[in-house]
Amino acid sequence: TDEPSDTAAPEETAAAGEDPGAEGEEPEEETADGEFFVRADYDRQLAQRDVEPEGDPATPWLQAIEPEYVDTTEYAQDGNTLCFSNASVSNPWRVTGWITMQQQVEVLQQQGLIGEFRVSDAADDDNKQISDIQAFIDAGDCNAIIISPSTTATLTPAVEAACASGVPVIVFDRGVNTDCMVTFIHPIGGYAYGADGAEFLVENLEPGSTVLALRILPGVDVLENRWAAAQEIFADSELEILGDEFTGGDGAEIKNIVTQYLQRGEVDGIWMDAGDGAVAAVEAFEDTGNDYPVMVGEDELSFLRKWQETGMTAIAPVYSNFQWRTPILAATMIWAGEQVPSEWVLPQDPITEEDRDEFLERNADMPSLHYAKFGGEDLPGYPAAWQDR
Amino acid sequence: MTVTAPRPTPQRSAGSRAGDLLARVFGGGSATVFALLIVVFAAIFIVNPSFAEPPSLMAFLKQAAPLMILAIGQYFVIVSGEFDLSVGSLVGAQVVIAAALIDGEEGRTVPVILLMLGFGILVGLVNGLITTLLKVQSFITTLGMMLVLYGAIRLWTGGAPTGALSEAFRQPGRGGIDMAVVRQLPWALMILVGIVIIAVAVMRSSYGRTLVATGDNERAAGFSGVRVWRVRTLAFVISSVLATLAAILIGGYAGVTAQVGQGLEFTAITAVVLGGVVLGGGRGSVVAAMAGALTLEALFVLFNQLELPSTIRPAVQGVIIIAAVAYAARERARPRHHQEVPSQPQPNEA
Amino acid sequence: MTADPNPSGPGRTSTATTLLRMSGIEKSFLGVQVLHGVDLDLRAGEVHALIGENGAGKSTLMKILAGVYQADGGTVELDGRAVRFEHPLQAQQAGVSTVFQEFNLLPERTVAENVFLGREPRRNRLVDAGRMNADTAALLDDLGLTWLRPETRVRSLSVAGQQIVEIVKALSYDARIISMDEPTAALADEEVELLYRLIAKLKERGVAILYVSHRLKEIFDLSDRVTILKDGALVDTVATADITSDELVRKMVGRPISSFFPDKLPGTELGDVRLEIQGGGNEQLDGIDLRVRGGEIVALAGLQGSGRTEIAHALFGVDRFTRGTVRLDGRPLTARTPRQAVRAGLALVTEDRKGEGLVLNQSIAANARLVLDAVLPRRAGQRARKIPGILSSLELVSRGSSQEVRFLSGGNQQKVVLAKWLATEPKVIVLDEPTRGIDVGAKERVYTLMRELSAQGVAILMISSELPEVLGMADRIVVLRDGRIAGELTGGPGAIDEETVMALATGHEAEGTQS
Amino acid sequence: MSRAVAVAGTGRATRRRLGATELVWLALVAVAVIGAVLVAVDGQNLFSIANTRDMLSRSSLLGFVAIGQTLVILCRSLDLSVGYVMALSSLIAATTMNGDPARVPLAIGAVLLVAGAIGLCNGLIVTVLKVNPFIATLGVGLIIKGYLDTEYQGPAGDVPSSFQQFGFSRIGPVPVSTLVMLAVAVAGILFLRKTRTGYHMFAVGGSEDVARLSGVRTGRVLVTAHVLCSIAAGIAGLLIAARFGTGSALVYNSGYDLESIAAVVLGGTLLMGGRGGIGGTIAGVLILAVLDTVFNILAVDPFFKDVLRGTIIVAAVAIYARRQIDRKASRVRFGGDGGSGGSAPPEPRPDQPAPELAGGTR
Ligand SMILES: Nc1ncnc2c1ncn2[C@@H]1O[C@H](COP(=O)(O)OP(=O)(O)OP(=O)(O)O)[C@@H](O)[C@H]1O
Ligand SMILES: Nc1ncnc2c1ncn2[C@@H]1O[C@H](COP(=O)(O)OP(=O)(O)OP(=O)(O)O)[C@@H](O)[C@H]1O
Ligand SMILES: [Mg+2]
Ligand SMILES: [Mg+2]
Repeated sequence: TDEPSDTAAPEETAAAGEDPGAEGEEPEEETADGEFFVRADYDRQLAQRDVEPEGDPATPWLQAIEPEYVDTTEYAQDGNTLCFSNASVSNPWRVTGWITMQQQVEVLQQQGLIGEFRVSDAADDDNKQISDIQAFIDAGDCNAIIISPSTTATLTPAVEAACASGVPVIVFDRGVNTDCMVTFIHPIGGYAYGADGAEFLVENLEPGSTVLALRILPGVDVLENRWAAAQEIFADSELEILGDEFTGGDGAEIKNIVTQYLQRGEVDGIWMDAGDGAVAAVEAFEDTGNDYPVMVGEDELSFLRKWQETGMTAIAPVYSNFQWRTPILAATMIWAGEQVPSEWVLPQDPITEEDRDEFLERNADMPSLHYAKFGGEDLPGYPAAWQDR
Repeated sequence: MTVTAPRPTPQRSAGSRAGDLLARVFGGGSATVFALLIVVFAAIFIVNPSFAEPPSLMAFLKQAAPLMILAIGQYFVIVSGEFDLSVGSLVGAQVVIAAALIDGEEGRTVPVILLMLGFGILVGLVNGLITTLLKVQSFITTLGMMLVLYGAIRLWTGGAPTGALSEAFRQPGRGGIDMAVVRQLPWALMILVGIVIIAVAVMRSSYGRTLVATGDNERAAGFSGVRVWRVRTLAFVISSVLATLAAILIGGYAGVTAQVGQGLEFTAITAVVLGGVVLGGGRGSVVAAMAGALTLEALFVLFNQLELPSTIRPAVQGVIIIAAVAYAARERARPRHHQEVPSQPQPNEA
Repeated sequence: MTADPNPSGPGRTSTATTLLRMSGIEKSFLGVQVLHGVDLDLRAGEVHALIGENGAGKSTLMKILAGVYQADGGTVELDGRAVRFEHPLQAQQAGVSTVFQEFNLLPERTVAENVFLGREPRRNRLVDAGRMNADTAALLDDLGLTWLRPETRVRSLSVAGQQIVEIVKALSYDARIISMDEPTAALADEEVELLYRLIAKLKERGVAILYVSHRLKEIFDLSDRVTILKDGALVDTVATADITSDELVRKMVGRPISSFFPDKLPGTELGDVRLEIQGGGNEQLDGIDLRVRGGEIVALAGLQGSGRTEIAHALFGVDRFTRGTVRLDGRPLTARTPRQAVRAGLALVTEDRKGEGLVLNQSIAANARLVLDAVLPRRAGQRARKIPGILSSLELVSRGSSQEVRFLSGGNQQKVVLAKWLATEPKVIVLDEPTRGIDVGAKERVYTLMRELSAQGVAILMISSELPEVLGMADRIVVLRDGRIAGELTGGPGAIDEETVMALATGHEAEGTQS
Repeated sequence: MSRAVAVAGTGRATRRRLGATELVWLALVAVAVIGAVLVAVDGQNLFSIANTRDMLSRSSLLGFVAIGQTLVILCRSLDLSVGYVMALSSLIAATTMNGDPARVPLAIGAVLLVAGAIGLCNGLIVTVLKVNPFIATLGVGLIIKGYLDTEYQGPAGDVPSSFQQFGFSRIGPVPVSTLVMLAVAVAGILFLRKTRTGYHMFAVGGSEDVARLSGVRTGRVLVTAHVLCSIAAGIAGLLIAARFGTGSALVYNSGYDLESIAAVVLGGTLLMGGRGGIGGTIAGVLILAVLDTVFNILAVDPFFKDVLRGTIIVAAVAIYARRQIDRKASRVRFGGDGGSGGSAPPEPRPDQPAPELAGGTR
């Protein structure tokens, strides 16, 4: 049952045009712009930012942008064992989401909609996640499998094997190169995220200003897409990109690098592919006695607080953390035979100076490594579950 | 070398002592690191003369201090013939502990720092006692400790750090005394200097001598009355305590992030070896180990100044480390250093 | 008990073919020249002794022959053809095999695996373990070593057993030249005899043997010619029959050694009992009763493995007595670590200098003050001031106290060990094989030191496998056998003969106890 | 003759010795039994076909790496570059195949060649340049990392389904990859027990000087071990490509370097070299796999797993060390060697060309 098939043939995905395109698309679709830049996806994501999502804005995790609903009656069933293969909980964003997900599960368990919730965590090891998924398939008693893949391309065969087992499969966050799953849930995506920050820098900096790009790791598709989009936008601007540096997301490393750049010359803006350690970057300016840069952070509270405190010019792009609730809800919908979007694109709005204070106020009691748009305020565990992790 | 006519061993003059010290610091495999350090600094100054300005140097030393402190701690363990792979995890754990327990409240700073020191001592004791009493190779002991700390801390905090550091906690790593010329004399630098002085003094004390002897030949040391288990365990405790101090500086310098400390153990060991300290114990000086750390940090700065693409930096770093260690190994095998020692009486006069 | 009469017989064939000729060999280490143009030739069927003080360069010369080191100058000719061995393998292939001074066995491997290391027999390109064991067994049987089994792990053998494996290994090469660097250093007389027999057999086969030993008796027993080295230079090569032992020593040391064992110093008195063991015992020892007075030298004699070192270790807290009591100056002593023993006033010069005595990569100074640093850290600095004096009184030859001890010769290394213990001003000093592998000059210095110490009232317990030394130095000899005291011989130097001691040690004759 | 007995030794040490390898397999059985009981309490069966498969397939990847690592550790070296070699190999395999089944042999050849070349570099740096293996392989790993980061911005290449079979198909409950791993293990065991080079690896690890003085070309042996180790890591890379369907640079973050060393040591091979073997390593790998599966079934928190793993590895090695303490090291000959256990893997060569010094010190 677990025979691998060749990864989705290029024609299929390419022909499907706008819908199955996820971040980290087939290499065949690659353009001259680089391995991680697919213009069609880029254009689509940028456009999706302006599309009004369907659904109630009060529950953004149930909203969908341009959904194409698929029929799920074939999966309707009474069984309610939910299996979740998690890539890891190795960073604060994932931890926040994971708590939200558990809270959501608890609610549904109390309602009797979900029975057992079985989780395996691959600790960022692709091979382990493949084994984990395999173990779910082999166990044979999962009524749905949720997968948060650790890497797009590498998990594809395993996801295909899961689909082939006949169980409804839900993929969220990072994608895979197949559309065999019932639904693929994700916020608009990396291009949009990267573009939000880059456009902000272009708008707020004088032509000729200098920008330093700080990145976490090379080779992670979600992150590479963000950078690809930023590069695309910077290329059309008159900003000077001083360099792009890998920091491992380590605050000390970030501060070292920024300090060294400041020591070499002026830095007017900072673009980051993820907000981890954004505060450390800002502090480097403070400690060396430089003016604050125009800053691209993330909706992590430490950054929002620093931003408010210093009053610098900044934006916090958001990679919607509330997406961790959606797959759970999707599973119950599928079991009930309700329609779900085949590609469930969730809204993803950056936090700007206007709504920053509102988010800060709402999350005033939350720890600093919490994400403002975590979307779990209505869950019964709020706020304690997120506060004392 | 051997002569039959008796000749007394000469008394050591003060000058010969100084000579000995110089020889010990710069001799053997350690010369390489000082040469490399000078070359790297020269290169940085050429690429970017403004780096030589005092404020820049101070900023550099501030960021280099934690690794240098870690290297000093690692030196104690390595020279005694062991490894400490747990320091990276320990640094991470300590920062997370600090953030979680202080939780932004200034008043808790000092008690929490004391608690962290206690925790550091405990970790060192466990490492040391498992290695010496249970006879588990330290590579494995500290590898286990690395896993345990990594897991336990995340288990405790649910995966990502929680809480926040206080301003006071951040001072040692971030702040300093504002003054002319250097702009700011970092606390980190002063702490570093203090630690170096203490470390040099310790290495010259009876404890330091027995430590090196233990690393050189554990059996002979034991037969000479050295309590090998105690000496080694203390080395692990020193390493853990210094890792704790490094954690205080790193946490102070950059705040909490989930990744803090990751991979520092390898960097620290590399630094120590780069300093000409021999893995397996018994050879090398603490000053050279520290110089190894400084060189490594300077190398990172140089890469940045040269605008080397960041992806290629590990490769260059790898080449330089291998080359430097290979060169030092050759140097050690060469006669020069054993004869250059000043004030050595010439052999064979009869 | 003496060994067989000279196995080579009187008629020495000086006309035999010259197998090997080394001429003008030069070698430097770290800029220090240790061989100055040494010449040496070996003839088929001869035993050629090589003697010289510690550090004279004997082992170095041998290692050049074995391909371990490469000469800086000079030539080596084998069968008239110039050869240059870059790797021990090449020497072996050319028919040169070597018993090295240092032990060369793998403890975790079996006897057979050690003997055939590097040339394991193969069938179909795979190692044939069965044949390897069979061949080893055949070899052992052939040599009359039936008690040694090929499958035994070397680690479980006694020291003497290991040394024998090493010799067997060298013999197994079917070599034309076998060089042996102090093969008897760890052997007792009985095994030495075995070696004599083996050497006789080899001679018959026309094998040339290069033999290094510090035991003059062996030189005269075995060798046909003897080459003397001094300070890395050739002094002379003579037929052994044409030289007396006094002459030999003079050539070796450069000065006559009048009386090898110094007399007691005037004023040496027997004091109170300083060390007393009553009924001491543990896994390897039983019923050990021993008393050493201040100013007295008591020797522990016995065969290899008879438990002498074990007594020293048990006293010193390396091992333990599980039964019995130990008193030092009347106070009970239960040392569970060397540190406690040192604190009580005990010192132990171990038999394994490099493994247990010295930290080789450290300086002379660091080694000499190691015990002070370890045991008396507070007073270490003050006490260490005496060390240079002690070192110079021991006539240490070095290039300054910052020299690393690994660059010293054996004798000088031993002096550093002695200095380290003297610095603690011990009440009782245990000397385990204090002259093992050191040259006559250094030996004499050690003997003198022992006399000086006893004149100061120090109690000395000496362990030695060299009977002449035991007889020459001890006031009393306690003979051990299988971990028990076999007898005690009193009478002081000159009053006891070797036969009595050996009889007790081997248990072959009636009891000769005189205590 | 009583004398002979004395010379032959007391025989104390030869009594009641259970081989290290047997002990590890016993430990495996114990872990499996305890695991099965815990799982049974949870109402499941650890040895169900699905779970057995899971355990076996989890073991194969680490198995390859650990087999290679065993060889270098036996030689008293170690290899910290295996993770990078795996990543590079997976990329070379996937990009060379590029979806074309016909290119599979070419890709396998390319991987083995490149991996072997890296091993050669490791070996030569250690033997010729006399760089401590810890630093040498760490450095080579960094160099490969630099290349990977620069050259590949993410997964690349495409593995045809025929080759993906290597990662996914099974014969009965046993995954093919596990069978291949076991075959490699058997080959490795035969190599160590039946070839001269294998014998010499124990000798080099036991004492390089002894080996050299006995006529062993120690450099070649060590280089061979490194080459074989890298090739084993290369095979692991192939398996990754088969399982991922593509090559992935990020594999180097998964910690296979330290984990493989842990597995080898857990398998009873002495970190100081000279004793141990692949049989034990396989048991070590299986122990880790059983633990993993049990933890998974019992849904143990992933971080708690780390804590348990760390504890178990240290505890196991402490138990092995216990067994060695009472076997006192031969006093004279082997000085501080072996049984003392406490010291770290020393650099395999003294810096001085002074073999005589090494006799008793380590
Ligand atoms: N590898 C080495 N490095 C440096 N010096 C060495 C080395 N090997 C030997 N020496 C020195 O060379 C000299 C000759 O040593 P060698 O071992 O040949 O003497 P020996 O005659 O065998 O002495 P012994 O009787 O003590 O065995 C000594 O001074 C020794 O310290
Ligand atoms: N490493 C060892 N392992 C096992 N048994 C040993 C070991 N060393 C010594 N023994 C045994 O302990 C007993 C006492 O040995 P010990 O070494 O004390 O004798 P010794 O008379 O001092 O001989 P040596 O001349 O070798 O010092 C002997 O039976 C010996 O075989
Ligand atoms: Mg010698
Ligand atoms: Mg003895």
